[in-house]
Amino acid sequence: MTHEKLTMAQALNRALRDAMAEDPSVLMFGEDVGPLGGVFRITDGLTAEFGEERCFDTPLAESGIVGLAVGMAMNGMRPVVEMQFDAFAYPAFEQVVSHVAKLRNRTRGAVTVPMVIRVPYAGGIGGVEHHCDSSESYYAHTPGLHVLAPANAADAYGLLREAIASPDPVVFLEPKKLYWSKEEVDLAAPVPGIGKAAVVREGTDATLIAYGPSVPTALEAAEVAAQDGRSLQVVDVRSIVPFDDATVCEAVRSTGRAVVVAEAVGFASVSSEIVARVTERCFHSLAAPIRRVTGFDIPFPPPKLEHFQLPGVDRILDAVDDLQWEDS
Amino acid sequence: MTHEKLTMAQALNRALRDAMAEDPSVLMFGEDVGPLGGVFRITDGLTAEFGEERCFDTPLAESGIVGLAVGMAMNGMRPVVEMQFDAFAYPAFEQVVSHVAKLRNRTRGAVTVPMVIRVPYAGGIGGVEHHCDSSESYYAHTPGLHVLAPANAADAYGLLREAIASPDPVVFLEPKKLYWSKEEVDLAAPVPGIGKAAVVREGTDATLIAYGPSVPTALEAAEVAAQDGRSLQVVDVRSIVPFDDATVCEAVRSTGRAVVVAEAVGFASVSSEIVARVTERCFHSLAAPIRRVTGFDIPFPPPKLEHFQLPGVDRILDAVDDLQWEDS
Amino acid sequence: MTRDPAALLPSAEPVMLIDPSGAPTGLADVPDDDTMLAAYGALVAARRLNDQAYALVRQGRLAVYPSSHGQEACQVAAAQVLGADDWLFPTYRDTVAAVTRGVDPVEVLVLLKGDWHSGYDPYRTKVAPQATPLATQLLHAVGVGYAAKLRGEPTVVMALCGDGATSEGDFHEALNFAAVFGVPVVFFVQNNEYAISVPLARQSVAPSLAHKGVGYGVPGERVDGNDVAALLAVLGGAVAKARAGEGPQLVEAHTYRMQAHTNADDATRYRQDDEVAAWVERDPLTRAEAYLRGRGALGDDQVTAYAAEADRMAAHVRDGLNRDVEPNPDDLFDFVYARRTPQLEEQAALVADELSREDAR
Amino acid sequence: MTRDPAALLPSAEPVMLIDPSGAPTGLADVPDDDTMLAAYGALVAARRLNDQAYALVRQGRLAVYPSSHGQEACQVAAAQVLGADDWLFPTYRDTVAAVTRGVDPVEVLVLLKGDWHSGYDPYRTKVAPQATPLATQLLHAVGVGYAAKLRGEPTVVMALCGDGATSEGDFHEALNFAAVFGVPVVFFVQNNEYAISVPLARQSVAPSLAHKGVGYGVPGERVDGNDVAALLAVLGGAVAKARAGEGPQLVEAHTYRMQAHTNADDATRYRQDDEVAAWVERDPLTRAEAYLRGRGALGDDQVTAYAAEADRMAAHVRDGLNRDVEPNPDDLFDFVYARRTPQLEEQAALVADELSREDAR
Ligand SMILES: Cc1ncc(C[n+]2csc(CCOP(=O)(O)OP(=O)(O)O)c2C)c(N)n1
Ligand SMILES: Cc1ncc(C[n+]2csc(CCOP(=O)(O)OP(=O)(O)O)c2C)c(N)n1
Ligand SMILES: [Mg+2]
Ligand SMILES: [Mg+2]
Repeated sequence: MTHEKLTMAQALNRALRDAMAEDPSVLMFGEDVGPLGGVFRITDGLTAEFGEERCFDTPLAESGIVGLAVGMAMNGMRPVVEMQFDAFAYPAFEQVVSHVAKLRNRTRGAVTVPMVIRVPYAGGIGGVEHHCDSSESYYAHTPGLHVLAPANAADAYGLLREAIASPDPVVFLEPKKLYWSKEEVDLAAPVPGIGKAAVVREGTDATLIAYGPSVPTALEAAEVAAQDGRSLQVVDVRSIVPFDDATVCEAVRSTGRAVVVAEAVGFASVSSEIVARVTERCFHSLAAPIRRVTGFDIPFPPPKLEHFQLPGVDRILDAVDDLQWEDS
Repeated sequence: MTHEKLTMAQALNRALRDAMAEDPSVLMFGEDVGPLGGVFRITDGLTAEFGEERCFDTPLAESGIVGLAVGMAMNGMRPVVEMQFDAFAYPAFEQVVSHVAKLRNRTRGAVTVPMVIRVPYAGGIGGVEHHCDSSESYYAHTPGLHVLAPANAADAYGLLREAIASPDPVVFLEPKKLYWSKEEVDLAAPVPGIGKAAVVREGTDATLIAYGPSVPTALEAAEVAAQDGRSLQVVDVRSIVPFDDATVCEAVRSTGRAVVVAEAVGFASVSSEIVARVTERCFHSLAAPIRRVTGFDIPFPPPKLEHFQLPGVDRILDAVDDLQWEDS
Repeated sequence: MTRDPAALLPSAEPVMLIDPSGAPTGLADVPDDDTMLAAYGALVAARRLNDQAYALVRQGRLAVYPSSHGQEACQVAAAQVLGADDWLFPTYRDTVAAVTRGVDPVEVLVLLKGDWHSGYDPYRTKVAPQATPLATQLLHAVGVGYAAKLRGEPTVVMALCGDGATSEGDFHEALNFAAVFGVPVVFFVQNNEYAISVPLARQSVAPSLAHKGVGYGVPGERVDGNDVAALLAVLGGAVAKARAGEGPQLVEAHTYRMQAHTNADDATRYRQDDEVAAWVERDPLTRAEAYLRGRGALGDDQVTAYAAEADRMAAHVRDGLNRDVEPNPDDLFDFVYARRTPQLEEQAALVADELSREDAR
Repeated sequence: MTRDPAALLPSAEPVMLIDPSGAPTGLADVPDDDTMLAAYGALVAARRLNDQAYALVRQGRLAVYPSSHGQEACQVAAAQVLGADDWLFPTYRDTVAAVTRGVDPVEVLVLLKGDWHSGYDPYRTKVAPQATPLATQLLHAVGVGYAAKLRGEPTVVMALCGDGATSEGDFHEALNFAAVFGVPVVFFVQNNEYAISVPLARQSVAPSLAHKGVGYGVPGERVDGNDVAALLAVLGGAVAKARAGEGPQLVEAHTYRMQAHTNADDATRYRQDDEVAAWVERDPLTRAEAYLRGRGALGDDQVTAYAAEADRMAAHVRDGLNRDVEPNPDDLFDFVYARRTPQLEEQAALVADELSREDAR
């Protein structure tokens, strides 16, 4: 019996525990991930279960954390590190871009850095500045990294296990606002795998393309639209890099209309990429240009204003309404 | 008589000199920018002319350089800092993203950080790893920054003067491979201004959209195409942020076909954004999807292989050929 | 390489001028009674502010509050040793320092109330916006100080950070830049033994954090962080040296965070109650009070008067935070740049349109 | 806070065992003749390699070369004090260290020839890829050492950087992490007085760079960087301490970069010829030779034999670098990930198609 009701936070914790139990080279470290169990409790109990040498607190320095992980990965370990919040990963940017992403390539595959950088990310929790950034575009633009963003507990478990097992470095983006949503999870279910998107709701009129924190919002929008007689398909990208062109394009071709939904600032982002690549591939199947519903091109707002920034059901449905239904 | 034959490097040097002469609050600092004049000699002679307090070397620490500039800008100065090479700006990423870009917004305009971060950038000079990154997408995705990339000496002069005069922080990307190309420059010519693209070649069949190091390549491609009887228009974006939708869209509407040319990795990049936003705005004017000719999604290659990565005339013309001429 | 290492080393023990019982240690003169009374008054207000803010979190008026309960002496002294033209660079935990320097507490708490990222004009009181990304503000402090130095102004900058923040690369770069350029900055580390859950022993194995100055040619000093007299003396001395052209100074205060990291934190996961209890008797407020009472410089009447003053401040804070501000979406777009870009105009119009349609519904 | 500051402070003067004339200083025993002869042989090879690489730049076979002329003793000693299971982390300037440890010089120079980013298998010789982004590799060194320590392996890691690199935040974080986790890393700073054009005085005003250890609880030591005997002794001692569980060690060698930063640099813009001339008489190679000759441990025959050996190596380097490698565009796509992504497959096909059409033309 492997079905259990778990929050995403619990599913992530379970993934770490199972991976650490299976493979002694898997280590977990970062700020406050030891006795405290992480500020979001994702690492709860790991130090108690596996000891201080397998799950430990580091000095407070993100470049140090990632750089240490690089060296450990070079020397036989599979480190998983936690960046405490999205914006606090920026001090590690040079290590990520110039080393994590490049070491395999630099050495023609001689040196590999199998490691996972876990980042609690994005908004929707009323967090103050620097605690709500959607930073996926920085990583997705950097070749050599895999970039994953689960949208539910089952994927969180499966994708984190895959990420830890991967021979390549993975930036693993955990939507903070979904940490506490509970669902039935089958831990033994086979995982579609890195690089696979999923059609999470069938529909015929238009396709919503989303990932991470925006998937539940897209599903909610589809539900509302259904009541208005419009059938919206929802695709969960899951794996931002590598991107699943096949699944996404097939979906868009089937409806001829699409809206990309993402919390991040829109300019030069993953959502720009999705619009560009899907348009390049599906141009003649499109009845209307693909619309984007994203964060505005502004710093993430303070708590009292964040609802304006987050793509909501209304904005999504407005964009769907704009898909030139009369012309078609 | 203000017409002079100048290289882009000389034009930049002149812009710094003129700005420093006019405004005593303009300072220049960074690594090796003092007596050496910078590894590309952009700051040549400034220490001699303005003294050690106006143009000086700092300790070797990029976060330090940008953070120092933030503080100086908070306290009445207009610092211009040099990051020695594109990839060596990454240690400053947190300062750029979390402070340079955000301080005005954070304080409702009370604190401004008028500063310029000069970044010699992109490839084409046979540089080894970490010396050839096209990092514009990281900055363009970050609200609060202006991002400029000149493609000729005249714009280099004019835009750098504008950048220094701007009340907002500017990331100023200097295409290394164009540093030494000489042209006639009229230093007194009015500057179109931040936020303005320019049609640098008229054409009727398709539009090439480029910026920085890719503009001369696009112009060359247009020249070759003209010999084959195809008339290509070339738009120089100049100002990546803010982006000149009006000029770019008008150009694309006039031809109905477009190719975006950029050296940077294509995924989740400025070129994705250009495709996405122009398609959103000009969908029904387009005879074919907008194509991209960009760097591949790989770390910048070693010198002997870099020609594969750089968008060249052939790849641009192939993309133009792919714009479904038969269907139209 | 200009500095003699012996001149850079801090004292073996933190400087203490008044012991926990309130008695002078005799190590050096305690500041005069007026100075001590001013400090005492600020301490009373500070404690009241910490308590009030904590209560406001429970009432849902503040999202969260990083209390400086136990560390008030550090923050009061950091503010009080500065002159009008000096600058203070506080962190998220340094509400008390900002308020002591004159920022309206209601404005300081705007960040944690969630109306905006920062609620005060930094130029009015020369208090920089509270910094959250750790240690980053130390570099800004150096920049502010260097700009002033280049213009020949006598500004000194007081730059605050915690023990945990000393591990960040920016701490290193800030001390080094300040030292190389001879910038008048006092780097003041409030070592409160923890960075959230991580104890000092996992942060550093240096003899002390003040010893970090040696590697930059910056003199270090250690001070009892719960002795406001010692703090005024040591920080005041550091400011004087910086102002006199002796370059940056590093001061480490040994103190303790009596409450959890913030209200969102559960301190029982990483420390024992008896550890906390041991610090109660070192309370900065009772120590200052005992000293002043011992000298006869403070009586019940004055104690009551200070408390009443603090209550008025607390009432002002409650009033301010209980006032709901109507969020204005235009604010989202108006401060990103000096002028809205065409893109921001479009996006602001989109929001306005959405809202007007909502109103119409 | 466990360390006594006195135990961390470096000596006031750099350790020197052989003076510039070749005479023992008597400060401590010079390593035995076999060790010194091995070092001498490596120095001869190192100088020859620097000269050869420099010539190959002029001939256009290398894009650029950051020469370690004048610093060879540092690099030879750094490699020779290590055991087979230890690791070496070199920078762009440490070609000699990598070669002394056994990497084929032709493979080391692949980076600067431009065929690929790194030309050797780091695991074969336990030499990490040469690092360009300054100080970043120090953290990797700590990670390699910590992984070994967790597995109970006796590995020591020798991590190299320059004086300029000590200003980077990563230097700070690496020393601190190593100290807190007690990782057996020897941080070895080759202080050659310049970071490109920037002299040490603008980089740091610390008493010495070795003093930076104090702030981390890491013992510092200073050594004459042109005295291979002192380097073998001090670095050897540091490796022994690290291996014995005493945690990380910091060693600063005082040396000088005799040539420009690279061939692309113009050193006359920032330093005087007479400054360079003063260092000629401190040459590490002539000093070692004079010492060994003085002891009768080295004669003309052996000098000739070492030189001949170095010439063979140089010929091998010339041969290797004169061989043109046909660039293979598949290489661009094959090492980004363990397997090509679908996107990379598409992009590789595009290049292949372009090339086949080019061939067809
Ligand atoms: C760069 C960065 N990383 C992580 C955090 C998250 N964080 C906030 S406070 C804190 C602990 C700071 O400890 P310390 O410097 O000792 O200050 P204290 O909270 O004790 O006053 C952490 C890890 C942050 N704000 N910035
Ligand atoms: C992060 C980073 N910033 C800047 C550079 C450019 N750069 C290369 S070498 C160098 C000087 C390094 O000086 P030092 O550490 O003393 O080493 P040396 O070259 O003297 O051996 C600089 C600034 C770099 N490689 N990495
Ligand atoms: Mg603390
Ligand atoms: Mg150097």
